[in-house]
Amino acid sequence: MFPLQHFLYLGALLFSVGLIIVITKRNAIMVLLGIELMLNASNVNLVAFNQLNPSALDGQFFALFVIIVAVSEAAVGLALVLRVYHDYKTSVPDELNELKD
Amino acid sequence: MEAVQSYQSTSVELFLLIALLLPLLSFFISFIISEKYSWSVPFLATLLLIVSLASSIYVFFSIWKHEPFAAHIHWFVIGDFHFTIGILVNNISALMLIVVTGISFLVHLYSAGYMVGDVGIRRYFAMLGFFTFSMLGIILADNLLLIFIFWELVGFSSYMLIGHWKEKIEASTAATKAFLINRIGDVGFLVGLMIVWAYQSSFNLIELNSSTDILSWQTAASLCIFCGVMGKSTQFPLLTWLPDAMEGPTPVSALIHAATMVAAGVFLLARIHFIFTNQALDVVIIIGGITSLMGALAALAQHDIKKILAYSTISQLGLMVMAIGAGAPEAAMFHLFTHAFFKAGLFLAAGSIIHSLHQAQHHNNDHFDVQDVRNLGGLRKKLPFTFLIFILCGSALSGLPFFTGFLSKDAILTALQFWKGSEFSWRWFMFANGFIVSFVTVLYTFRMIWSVFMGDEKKTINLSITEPPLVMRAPLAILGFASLWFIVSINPLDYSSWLYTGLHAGKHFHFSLMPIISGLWVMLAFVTAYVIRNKSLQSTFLMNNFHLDRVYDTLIVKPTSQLANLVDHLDRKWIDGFIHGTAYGQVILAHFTNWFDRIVIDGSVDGVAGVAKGIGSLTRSFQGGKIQLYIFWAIFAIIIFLIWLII
Amino acid sequence: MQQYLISLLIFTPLIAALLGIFIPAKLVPYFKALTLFANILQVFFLFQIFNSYESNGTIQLIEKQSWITINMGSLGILKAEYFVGLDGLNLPLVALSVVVLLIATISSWTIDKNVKGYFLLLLLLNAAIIGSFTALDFLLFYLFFEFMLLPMFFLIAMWGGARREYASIKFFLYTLVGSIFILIVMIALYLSVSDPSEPGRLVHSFNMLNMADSTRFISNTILDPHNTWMIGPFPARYCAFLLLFFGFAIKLPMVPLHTWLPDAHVEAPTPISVILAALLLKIGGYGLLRIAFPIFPDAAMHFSWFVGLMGVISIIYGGLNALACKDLKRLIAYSSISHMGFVLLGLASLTTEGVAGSVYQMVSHGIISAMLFLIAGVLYDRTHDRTIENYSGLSTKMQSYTVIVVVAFFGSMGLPGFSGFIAEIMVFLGAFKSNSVNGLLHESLAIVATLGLVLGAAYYLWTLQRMFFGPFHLKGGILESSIVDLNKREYIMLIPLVIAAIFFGIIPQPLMDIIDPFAKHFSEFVINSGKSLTLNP
Amino acid sequence: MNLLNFIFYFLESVAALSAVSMIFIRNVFYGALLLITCLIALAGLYVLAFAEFIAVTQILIYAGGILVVIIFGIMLTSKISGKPLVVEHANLFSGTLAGLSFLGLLIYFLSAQKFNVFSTAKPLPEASLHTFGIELMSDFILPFEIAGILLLIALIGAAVISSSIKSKKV
Amino acid sequence: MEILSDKLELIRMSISFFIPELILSIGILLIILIGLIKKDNLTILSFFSLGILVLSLWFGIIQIRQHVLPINLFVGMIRVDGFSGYLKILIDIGTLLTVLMTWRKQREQKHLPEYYALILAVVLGAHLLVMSMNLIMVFLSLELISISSYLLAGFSFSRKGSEGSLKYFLFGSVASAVMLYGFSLLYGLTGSLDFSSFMHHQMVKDQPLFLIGGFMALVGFFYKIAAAPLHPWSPDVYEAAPMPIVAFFSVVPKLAGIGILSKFILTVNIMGQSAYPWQIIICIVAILSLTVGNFSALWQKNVKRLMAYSSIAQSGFLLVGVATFLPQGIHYMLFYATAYMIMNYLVFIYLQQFESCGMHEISSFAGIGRSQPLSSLFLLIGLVALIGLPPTAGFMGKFFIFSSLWESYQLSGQPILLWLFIFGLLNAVVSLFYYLRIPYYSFIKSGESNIKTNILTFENLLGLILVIGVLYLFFNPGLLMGWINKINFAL
Repeated sequence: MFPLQHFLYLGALLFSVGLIIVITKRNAIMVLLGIELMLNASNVNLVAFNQLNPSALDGQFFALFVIIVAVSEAAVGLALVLRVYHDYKTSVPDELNELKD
Repeated sequence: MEAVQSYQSTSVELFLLIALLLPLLSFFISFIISEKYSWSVPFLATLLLIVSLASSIYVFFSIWKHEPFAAHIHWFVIGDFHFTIGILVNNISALMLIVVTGISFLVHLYSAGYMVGDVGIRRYFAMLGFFTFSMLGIILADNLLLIFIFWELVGFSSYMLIGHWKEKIEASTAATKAFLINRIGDVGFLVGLMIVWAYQSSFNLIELNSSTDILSWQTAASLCIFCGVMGKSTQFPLLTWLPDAMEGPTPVSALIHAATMVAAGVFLLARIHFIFTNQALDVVIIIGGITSLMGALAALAQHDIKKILAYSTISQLGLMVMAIGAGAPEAAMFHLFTHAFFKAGLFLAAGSIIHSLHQAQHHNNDHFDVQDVRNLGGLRKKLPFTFLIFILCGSALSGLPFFTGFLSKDAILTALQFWKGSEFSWRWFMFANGFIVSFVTVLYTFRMIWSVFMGDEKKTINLSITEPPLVMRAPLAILGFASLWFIVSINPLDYSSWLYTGLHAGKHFHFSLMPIISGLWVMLAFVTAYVIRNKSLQSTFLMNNFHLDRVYDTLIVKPTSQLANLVDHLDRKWIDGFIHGTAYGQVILAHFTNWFDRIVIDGSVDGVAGVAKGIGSLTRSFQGGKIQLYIFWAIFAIIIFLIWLII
Repeated sequence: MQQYLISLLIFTPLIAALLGIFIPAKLVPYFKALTLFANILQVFFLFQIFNSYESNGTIQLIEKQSWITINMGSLGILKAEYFVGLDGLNLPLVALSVVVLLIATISSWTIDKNVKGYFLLLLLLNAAIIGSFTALDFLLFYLFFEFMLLPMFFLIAMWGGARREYASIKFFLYTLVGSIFILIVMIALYLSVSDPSEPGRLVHSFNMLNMADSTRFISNTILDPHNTWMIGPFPARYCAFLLLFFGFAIKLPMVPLHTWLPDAHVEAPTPISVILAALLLKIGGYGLLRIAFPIFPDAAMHFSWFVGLMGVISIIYGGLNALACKDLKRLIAYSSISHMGFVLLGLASLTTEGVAGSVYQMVSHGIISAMLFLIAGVLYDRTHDRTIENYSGLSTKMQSYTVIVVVAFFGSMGLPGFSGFIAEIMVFLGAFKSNSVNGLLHESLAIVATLGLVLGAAYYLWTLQRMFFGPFHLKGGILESSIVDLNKREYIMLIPLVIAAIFFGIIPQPLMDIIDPFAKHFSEFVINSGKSLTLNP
Repeated sequence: MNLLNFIFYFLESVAALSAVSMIFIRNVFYGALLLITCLIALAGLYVLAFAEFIAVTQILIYAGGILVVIIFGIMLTSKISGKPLVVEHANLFSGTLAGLSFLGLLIYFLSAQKFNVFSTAKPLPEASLHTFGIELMSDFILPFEIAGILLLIALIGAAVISSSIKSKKV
Repeated sequence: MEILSDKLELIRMSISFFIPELILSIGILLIILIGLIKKDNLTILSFFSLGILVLSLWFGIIQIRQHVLPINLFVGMIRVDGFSGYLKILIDIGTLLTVLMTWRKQREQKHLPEYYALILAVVLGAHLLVMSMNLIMVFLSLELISISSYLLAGFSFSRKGSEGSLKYFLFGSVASAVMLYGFSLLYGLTGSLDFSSFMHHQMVKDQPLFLIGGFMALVGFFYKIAAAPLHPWSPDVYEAAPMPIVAFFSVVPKLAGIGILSKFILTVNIMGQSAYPWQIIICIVAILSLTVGNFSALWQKNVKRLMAYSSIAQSGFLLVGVATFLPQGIHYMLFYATAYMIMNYLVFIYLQQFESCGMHEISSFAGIGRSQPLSSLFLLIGLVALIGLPPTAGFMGKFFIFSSLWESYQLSGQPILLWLFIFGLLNAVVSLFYYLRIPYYSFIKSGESNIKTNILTFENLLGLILVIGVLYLFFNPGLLMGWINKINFAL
């Protein structure tokens, strides 16, 4: 068994990197990738934590469902990006500002 | 005051009520009667007043030198305290009853002639009736609260009557001023009431009188009530309204601003004399002294015939107040009585001059100020009757022997003489003041009569002037007659007659030299006046007067004052200025508070609204439409939260 | 019918409003008739009430129906009732309301814009006013209290003058803040008291009488007088009292929480100004007398100097402001502020005279201010201009009007013979006496307050002088032909008020008979229980 | 164990490096490829953590599914505009601040945390898949079904959203 | 494998308590099928989705009437209890109203079958969310709601629609990723996904990571109920979405979110033994939401954005009920939720009606008080209820919530509760400004409006029912509170 903390550090790193990407990248698809990273960060955690209680597979199942959700999100997200691209001719989220105060 | 025992006397009660309520009835009738029948108002009102006068006379004779009459009914109850409406008639009030109904009757009669053709005649008589009622209320009321109520009501009727010619801006201004200054005094009166209530829980004069020991609150209470007197009886410093009040119809000036209402203060002081402590009386006499001197001096400098009389009234009231302060309410009441008649006579006589001249002007289409003595002169030929009355009443005012004024002034001077004590003290100045005032009184009275009736005719020379009608002459005659000495005392040199003994049952002070001294003094003044008359003809009189006033001013009022001015000017510039100043100050303050209201309070409300909007614009500034910034702010908030939570 | 009189009083206008919904908006006269009919019915019920009322210091004609009962589990039972009754405090105010509302309806005869909406709102307002005066259940009171806001808001905002929107929003805002303060305390209060109606169970009721009984507080609750719960550095009960005080003081209105009033008055249509001044302001005073003081007697005693001081400030400040006003209605509005200061002063004295004067002042001011606003309305109806400077010498053209104005002005400045005098003198006597009786107010307060009388005289007389006396002329493009004297309808509105103002000034006994037992009981109760609570915390 | 350790750290550093470099690259396409690298490395780590099934799913679904879709997306969105695939950075400071503070916070507390071991029983590799299946159909039947509905909805939704593009084009 | 068969038996038995959700799931499938077959018959679609909702509601009511005790279903994945049952009923009613609102403009709504399917999917997710006892279920059902919502937000098929949709998606994904990370930490600390078992893990109660995980999990819920600081998506999304969807968003996901939030917060609080100030967190979030919602709304000109901020503020009020940490507070929160649902729909029904006349901006409402008095009046009542003035349900709801808050303050003495109490109530004053702007324009401002007056419309009928509801809940809250009180809120 590998040190649990290392998995967790990796998870934290992925999470933070995902966050940075989400906030900084001026491209919707890139943001999507960041979100995927963040989801995977949780997966790393879940799988790692599952090692603490190997008799049950809760964590792994959770990870599985997270992957499924990630798929759906990616599908929906891409569809939305395409739609926005069609409407606005851009995929830069910042440039979508018809809706604002 | 005497020990009081109330007894049931139905006839006295009945006649009292008649005397009291008929003027009120007159008020209602005059008020309600339709425009068409307005000619009947003077008759009805005068008729009612005759009946009232008759009842008063009956009451007077039943009460005078008998037991006082007292009766009351419950008015309302609060907690354990009963507020009552009651009547207390003793000698003082019985005398006042006569004075008020009598002069009121005469003025009604006179007004029937004087006010003929006036559009507001119904209102005029209504308010006269209401005034009489209120005045009687003050006289008869048995408790301070009731007195205060009528006190304010006479102020109200005075307001209405001064402003009777409402189209005249001066009249309405004067009315407002009169009421306001009175209100200031009344506020003091009210505070006095509060003090009395707080310590005695009763307003009843009899109950208040029953506690013999001097209590600490009495000084404060009596001084506060004296504030009311200052307002009503035009004492320094609340005296400026009275000259202005001369804008009202002249009969009103006679009734209200000479004979009765302004004397109500003196009456009140006499009635509640028992409350006053020695300290309070000292204040009273000082105020009275100042007032009398200022009034007298100011009267010297006037040109308007009614204003001369007004200042004279102020001066005489000051004398009465001095008498009160000297512990001689009976002397004050005595002078009040005599003054009421001769001053009313003077006013009505002045009114008849004005009336006649106005009518003459009306015929000739000539317009000049008929009240300005400089425009008049030599009228003794054209108005002999009026001249006679003027002489009679003026002599009484001057205090010439064989006139009532001499007796009553003697009483006051005697009282002052005893009050001042044998040791020299500030009191001596007051005593001297009495003499000075009586001296000056002669001067201005003489000057007035001289310039109106003697000499050559000036602007009136082309006018065909006739004596006023009989309804106006009759009251004049009565009043002129009432200025003679035998009305009050058989002995023309001894004031302690039937009237004086009725006012003061105990031992009288007598200073046998006083009639002689005062007689001589008056004669001296008379001579002086005559001498000065010549100077005045050389038109330096006014200037001399200025110098004289300046001397008095530096001696008495403000030694350090370098501004040598007429007392008249002093009056206007300083006191009026002060009152105006406070009025302006008030208005400025009012504008300031208004501004404060709008800018600061509203502003702070708007400011709160602004802050709300500010918060709103802050909270929505995160809402710029950029989704990544949204995410950042949300994450940022989460981090802040986490850091705060953990650390 | 006897036992449902109050309900009849409250629900008559509601039923009328309900009926009115189904009348088509075109039938304008029907709405007027309907409202008038409801008002007259109310007058009839009022007579019945006076018939069966006995002045003995108790609450009478009580109606009690359970309204909301909710089991709150461990917190006990929440119980709100339909609980109404009348005593010496609210009977005069209810009577005043009925009369003023009737007059307001008559005064509304000239409304021609959206008549249906107007009269329906007026009826709703009517019910809310009567309801808040009679409710003895806090929640019920609060319901009516807040329910006044919306009709009032719309009545000002839809039928008002030029700046009506600003004024109505301001009115709404201020009053809502006040009512939120009250709500805060109401929530805290009902959770702190228990009702003995169901022994063995913890019942939280909104019964105001119950709240005023210090033994009913559940021990260790925040507002329990025997508990010294502090909110910050202040005792919780003091905070609660102050919240209530400010809540009602906004309504009163007390300086410096008053600025909604001049605006609301200036912009509101005449009948609404009348109702606002004559009735709505009284609810502030009523709330203090009914709720704030009896429920927190200890805090009331502790803060009475403050209450009195604020009263005096209101008196002086309102008077000064009135002096500076150029608009007739604004002037009257400020005079209202000044006069309502007397209510505070009298109340703060906690003497029988002061409290009786306070209640008397509410009634008296109700009568006189109604008159004053009607007067302003009469002029406004004719010329659509209320600027004082634009008029001069009106008395020559409008003689009867001038007579009424003089009566109203002098009544308002507290001339003896008018009801205001009795009220004010009682307040003064009470306030001055307070120091020697219970030591709550310093004498100087009463003395300073007397300046209000001078100011009152000053601004009224100055107005009279400027507008009514002097030579007749008009400015500001007012047509001379528009200046005509009072008509019959205006007489009908004004004369009863004139008579009432004079009647209660000369013969105070009938009203005092009703108020007195209350005032006596109130002042004794607050002083006694306040003292006992302060002595044994 | 040494080898395994090496593999573990290797995979970990690959995942970490590829993730971090995603921040710095400016081409979306490379970003997608880096993500694949990262995900595959993660799959390897999952194997080491006894989660073979997850590892397989990860590769199949992510590498095989999602990323293909994403790359399609990249192609589609870049084709029309004709712009290069360069991605600018916005909010660089704030984003970095947020990410790094999160990272610091998490690392700090993760390192300080002692995790409890709840059961020491070793999983049986051969029975794992079997158990997985059974649990999926018993304990996790509801999530399983819901996941199905979720996918269906996502599918339909994505279809509707993209179909509207066509309909608009025509 | 006895255990397995036991489990299967349990699962089989669970089905009978799962009928509403089953109906919804089948409904989703069927409606897609119907949409494929009968694409043009829109009325059938609406009818069908109505039918499904009515059935679901019916069984939901039966369920809540029959089962007073909580029952765990699907091996502890979800639990049927009174609390969730009640929220499910509210959710169903809300959706019903949404469908009715859609019905009025079904011709304008493109892709109606998918639209209804997505709505039903949200309802299903909401049902599951409020019943969830397991983090997996929470995550899945939340995502079900979210993904369907992302799609629904774009159903106006306009530029703005797609923009709002994408923004919603991006924000929501990040929020759920954060939540998921929190879940993973919680799982690691407790070794269990069943969050009701957290309270058996006493040792975690004072560990900072537990706080971090718990808070990150809460972020997801805050996002779902649009509570500050996770609110910025909502104005943009609301502005972009069709009106029925806006109404739907402001009620259904919010109720589901607040349901799971109140369950979750009580478990992480571990019966008050947690070392961390969960109560204060909720209080602060409530205060923030009230502030942001009310104050930002002051500036709005667009009706939908206004209502978005309003719903943020209303989340704050709902959170006040949760912040009491008392069972009674939760009950009152349910009462307020009911009232909120009714008044919110009342407002939205009329906003939709007026929107169809081309009124998007507040200023365009000028003068409709004259031309459409009844509608404006009902709208006014709805807005007054949202302000929380008597005599409306909104007042009673706030009154109850703040009562329990006071009680909570009395019990705990936490000053923040007092601040929340005062601040929350005073917020009504702020809200007055913007809520009254619509009636202000419609009644007071005069404006051109040439809309024909028709009193007997479907909206007015629906509105009347809701108005009666709003008033009834004020005058007799005892009835509803009686039902709510029967709910045994315990974990």
